[in-house]
Amino acid sequence: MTENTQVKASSSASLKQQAVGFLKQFGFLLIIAAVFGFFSLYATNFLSSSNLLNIVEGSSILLILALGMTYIVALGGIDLSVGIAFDFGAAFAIVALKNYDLVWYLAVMVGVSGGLLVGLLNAFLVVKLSVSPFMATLGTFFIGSSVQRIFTNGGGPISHRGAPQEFRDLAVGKIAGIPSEIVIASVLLLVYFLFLEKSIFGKRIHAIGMQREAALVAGINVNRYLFWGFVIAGGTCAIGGIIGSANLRMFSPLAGYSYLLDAIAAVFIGASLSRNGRPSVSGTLIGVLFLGMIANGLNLMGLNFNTKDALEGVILVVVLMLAVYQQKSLGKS
Amino acid sequence: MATLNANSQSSAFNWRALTGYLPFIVFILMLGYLAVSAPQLLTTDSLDLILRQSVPTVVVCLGLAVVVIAGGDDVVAGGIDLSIPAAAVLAAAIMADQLTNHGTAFLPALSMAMGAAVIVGLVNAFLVVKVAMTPLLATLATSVATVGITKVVTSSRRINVDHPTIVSLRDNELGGLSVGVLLTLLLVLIFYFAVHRSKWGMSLQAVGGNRDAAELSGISVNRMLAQSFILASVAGGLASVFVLARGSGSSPGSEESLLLEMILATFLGAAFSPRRVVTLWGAVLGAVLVTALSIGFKSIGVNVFWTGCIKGALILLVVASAALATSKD
Amino acid sequence: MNTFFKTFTGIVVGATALVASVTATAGDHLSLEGKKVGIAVVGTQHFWDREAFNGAVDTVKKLGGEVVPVDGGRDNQVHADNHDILLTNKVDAVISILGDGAVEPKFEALKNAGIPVFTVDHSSPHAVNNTTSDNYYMGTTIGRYMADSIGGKGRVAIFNAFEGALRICGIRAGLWKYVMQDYPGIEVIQPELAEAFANAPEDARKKTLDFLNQNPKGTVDAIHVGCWDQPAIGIVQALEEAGRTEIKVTALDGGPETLEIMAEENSPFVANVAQQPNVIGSTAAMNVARHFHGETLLPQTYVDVMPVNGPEEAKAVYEKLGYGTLK
Amino acid sequence: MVNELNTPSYLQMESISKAFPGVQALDNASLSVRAAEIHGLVGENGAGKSTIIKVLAGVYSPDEGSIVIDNIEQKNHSPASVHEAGVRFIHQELNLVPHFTVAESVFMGQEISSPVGLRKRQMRSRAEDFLQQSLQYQLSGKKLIRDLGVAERKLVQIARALIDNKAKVVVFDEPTGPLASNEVEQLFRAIRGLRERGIAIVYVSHYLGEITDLCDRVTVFRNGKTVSVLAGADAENSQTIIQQMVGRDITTLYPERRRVSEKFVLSCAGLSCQPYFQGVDLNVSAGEIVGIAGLVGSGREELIDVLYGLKKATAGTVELDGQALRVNKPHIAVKNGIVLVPRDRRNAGLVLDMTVADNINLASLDEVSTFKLERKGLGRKRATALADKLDIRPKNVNAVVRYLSGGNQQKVVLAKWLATGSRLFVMDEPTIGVDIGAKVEIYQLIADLASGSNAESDGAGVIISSSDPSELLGLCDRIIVLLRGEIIAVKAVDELTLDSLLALTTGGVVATAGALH
Repeated sequence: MTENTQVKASSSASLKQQAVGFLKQFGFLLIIAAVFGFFSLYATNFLSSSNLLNIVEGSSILLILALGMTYIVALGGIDLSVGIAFDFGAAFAIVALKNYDLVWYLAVMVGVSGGLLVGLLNAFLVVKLSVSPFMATLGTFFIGSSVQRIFTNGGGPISHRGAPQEFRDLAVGKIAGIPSEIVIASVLLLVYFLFLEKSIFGKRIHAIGMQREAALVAGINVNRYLFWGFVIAGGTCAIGGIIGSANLRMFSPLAGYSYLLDAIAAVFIGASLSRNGRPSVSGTLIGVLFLGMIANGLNLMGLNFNTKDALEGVILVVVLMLAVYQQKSLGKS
Repeated sequence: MATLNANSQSSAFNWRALTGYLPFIVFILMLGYLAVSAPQLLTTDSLDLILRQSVPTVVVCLGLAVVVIAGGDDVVAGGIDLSIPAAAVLAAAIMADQLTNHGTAFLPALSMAMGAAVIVGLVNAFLVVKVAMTPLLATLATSVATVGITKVVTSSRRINVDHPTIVSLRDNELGGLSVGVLLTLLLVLIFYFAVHRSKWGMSLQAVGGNRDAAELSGISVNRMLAQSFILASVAGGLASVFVLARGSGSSPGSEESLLLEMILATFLGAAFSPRRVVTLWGAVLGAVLVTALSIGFKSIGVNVFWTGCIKGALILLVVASAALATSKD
Repeated sequence: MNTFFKTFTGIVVGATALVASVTATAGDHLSLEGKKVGIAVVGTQHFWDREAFNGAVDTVKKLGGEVVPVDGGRDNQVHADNHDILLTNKVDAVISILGDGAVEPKFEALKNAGIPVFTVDHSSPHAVNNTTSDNYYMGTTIGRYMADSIGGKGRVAIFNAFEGALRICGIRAGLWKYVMQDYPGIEVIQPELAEAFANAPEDARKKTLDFLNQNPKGTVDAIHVGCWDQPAIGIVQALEEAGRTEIKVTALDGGPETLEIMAEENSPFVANVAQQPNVIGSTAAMNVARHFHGETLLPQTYVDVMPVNGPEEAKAVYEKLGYGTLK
Repeated sequence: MVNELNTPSYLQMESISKAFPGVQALDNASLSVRAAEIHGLVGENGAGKSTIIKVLAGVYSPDEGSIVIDNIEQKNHSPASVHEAGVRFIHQELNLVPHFTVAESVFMGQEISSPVGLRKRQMRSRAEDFLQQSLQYQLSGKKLIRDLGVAERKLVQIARALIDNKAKVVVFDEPTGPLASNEVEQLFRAIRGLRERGIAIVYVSHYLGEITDLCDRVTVFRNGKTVSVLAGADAENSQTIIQQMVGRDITTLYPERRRVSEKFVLSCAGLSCQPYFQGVDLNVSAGEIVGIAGLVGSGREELIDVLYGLKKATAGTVELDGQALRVNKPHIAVKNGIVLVPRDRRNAGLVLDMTVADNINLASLDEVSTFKLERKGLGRKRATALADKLDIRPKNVNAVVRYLSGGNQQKVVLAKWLATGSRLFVMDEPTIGVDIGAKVEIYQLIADLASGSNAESDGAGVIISSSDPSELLGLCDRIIVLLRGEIIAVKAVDELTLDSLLALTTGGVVATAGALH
């Protein structure tokens, strides 16, 4: 459709069509608003500032993992091993502290390198062996889970109550009065925002994800971007794992798995919010907060936990459906 | 670039063909090793055990194979259905609940269970065909929702089932083979007939093989895709009977291991097919062999923590060798 | 052994010494020489399962037996199926640790094949004997300790996702509630909370934070975990984060991580009942040997539990159970 | 085979007109084909051949005109009714499922089945028989498509179209593109066999040699009109056909010639990429525009891919500005100043869902950034400047490229590379799908590139690969002709005429073979 016909069409559109257009464009935001309104009315205490802060703080780790996932989805792939990178980050950091008595910041670095290791394996499989990201990261997931169980002799947690205060503060401390979890997640959010949305690397990454062949012909070193994408995403998820371990002062094997579906959902909800259906850092943030809001709201409503799980699942299907539908119909017009 | 994948006659071709057989060779070697180190594996008891334990996986694999055959085997862009195990477990929960807690007769209970499973399939078909969601995302979401609904049905409790039909499926034998295995064999034959021996099946394969070509041959691609998801959910529903028989009841959470086994077996099966594509036989064989491996490793006392490693490495071996065998340069 | 006897052996240390001495002397005349013993465990993620499994494996080996171990990876179905492997492997006896109803037909098949089954924490009509902790005692003791810790009155919350799913949890949580009936001043907050199995500490932490939010300072006096203690790690964390450490925490099992938390100064985690999973596994193994030795076994063997009240007892039990020393 | 001149037409398309926004694709065109006739359809790119084929197929409905098949006027013309009427299409693309067997492919969508399932054996023997008897080719029905050669796949395609014995008209759209010469012969035997069976055949091809060899009559299209229907000796004379095809003044379309420097920008020796082409020597001087002519399958496309690092060379050397260079990835090419305007613009040339500005800046992002952060304003300004210079419409660099016309899309591709100031521009079909107005602008841009008014003072080298001979003649200084993987001629443009170039690229008919020296 050319510009001209579009202009004509919209100028002659009836009020009803305009309403439909409005719904298509902002439908999802309306849903968020409606859900928010619903919880404000029916979930006790939902609107209290401490609860809202709770939602934000409780979403920090998921946000960090979802950022890594955003990166990979922006590149046109998917990462089923974010949870493994999370676990490795936690395990490496806790073991470095407990068994090797490392200073906390070195332990953090060791933890991050655990995630980088997971990312490296993915990168190798995807770039060198041309395995599809889904299959590669599924394989990494199997192997990573197994390694954790071997290492912990079956999956026992590694607890380190004596972790240094600085390390604990990564999760429970405050920086300038703000919970450090939120600060770290915000810093990463900002870095990712600048990197994926504002930098020339981000532009190239999106170009690869949209049309790999065109990116290749435009002289972008696609393989290098894929490689570093997986590595950096692995490192990012490990930061999530480190915070998680600092929170509880322990490493619980396979804990990262529980973030996988939420991370995928958050990224795709976010992607459906953008005009062209692309994953974006801001969209992911909205997706994460939306999921956090639903989990928290349903918790506060005091529903039976089985009902709650079912509702969360059904809401996920409906929301994804509406989001994808909205994005597809926007794309068509 | 967009050049035809012309038949390359170079010497590298044979090597690549060999790469394609690598997973198969590794598999045979592993099984051979197991047979030598645990001779009891070759007894009829063990073989019967392998068949009986692989039954639920085999049935869900039938469903996944249909979806992959119709959608193409690119996991992200092509066909995949992650919700089959969840549908199977939901159906099993409904049937267990009806049989044990409400005293419903077998057939009505089965139809309720099947109905629930097919609804999952319909939702998938709607999301993929009408909303144009990628199958991966759509079925991931329905799978999460289905698991949640299962929890409501069962209140996260195990429900024991001692209904005679289910018990006989588990315990009775006919001509030396368990009734469950025989029924599964029948099911495999029906699916085989539908997918590989009928016009409908050829259309299904054509859609997965080359969507444009199928459309040009007058096949309605969307209808075939929708039908594949519905058929997959039927397989899921049927699998519930075997899930119940195997577990003597329904347990919450059993979908997870079923899911991983299903994906592993189905895509592993592609490595066994002479055409290197996902087929019903391949998926069934894959399911049986994966079970055989699991049992074999346990029998020789390999630490169970290693099984994930072995499975992961197997998946990667299969897909990497397939990717290398088909890569152009 | 019976529950009454158990309740009388209130002195923890004494009980442990007793069991320990039984273990030592029993080993002298018992033997599993030339016997192949299959040991099926539902999973080994949880320390309890792992310890019980290790206890059984070590003891069978010590008694000269050969072990065929199978692990269900925390999947009850796989766990049940694993018994088939033991059957085809023609083991001489099976020790089955935990599991749900799916194992019953497998036990029956084993019994029919002449293979005796010894269970751990799972009563079955097809088993020769079940070795277990005294779950009745655990449920009532922790109820009393919790009530005492808040002076017999107040509002308490319970994490209780598995009461209906697992028999042992039904006993523990049910008896806790039974004890609560005698404290009219205690109100159990409804709805009950539900913990997740996977990533339990982190999950419990989030849920506790949400819960605290809804129940402001002064309205909650204690939080109890109905059947185990992994979630308590997250609960304590949440209380510390929210500055609500006046709320008392109680739980069951006495894993090393939770004992460590209890031993800390001013810990809100005040009471626990520790099991001896290793001794349980070991006892099950010895029961197998006793069976082959021709002894008659009672259907249930109860292994002592150790109530833990306060930091000092936590340190003592930690050491007693062989987890090391806490400062 | 005797062809009565007054045999009634079996397929009759009369006064067909079809307009697309801005283009009159067909203007009162007609095509009539008799039974038992091989009827050639020729014309330059954009003459309307493919449009009329699509009208016949029912894909496009004509604005005006009538279609009569076997004396029945086609009223509700649709793909299904066309199929029902017995018209079959052998598409240029091999629309087959790689992992299907020959028998399965032949019977795809029309399987023979009984209550007990597919009659696989019957289908196999019928497919084998059909290939044997009607197409004179022996092929096992059990073989997989992906193990077949291109010619064999073509035969399978034909068999699929004809197996139901209801075909009355068969349309071949460029069937020999990827075939080797012996394979072409094989295909011709099959097509002549169809004629024996009384089927009307429409044969569309760029290879004039084939047209004169094979066809009984030839319809020539030009600018959407039917200009002539040749028969007898005329249909066997490629000179006559070429005369009819051209016939428009092309000189004013093209820019002035430029000064060509002595310095080689690019110099290749013995460049090979088996099995597509071998032993290619190619020099391009600064300021020079070198054309590469050759039909589909001549190795032209693959040569471009190798120059740009999309395919790996199997032998030979490449020097850029006198420096040896191994280009095995596109980013290496771009880094060294070699850029590509790809033939597949929509897949490889542009990121369709990005804006004009983003596409223009994509290859030179470093220049619109500070500390690697994109400066949107600067990027827009830079893109706007280029867009203005190239007159890209709409005049809004925030427009999404997907919705631009072909010509404007191509200008965006050019603008992207202009922004990099590169040394060697490789252009593959630079004006494909571009209307005549934009064509002229693009030609001027290419000339500017070479003369250096846009790039370095020295001027860049340009390589143009094109299937449009008049474009090559109008634009280039020198033309290299590829035929089936080898250079058969390197000529200055003054030494060539449209006729001789056509003759060279099409493999020459006897009459023009003399031009080959």
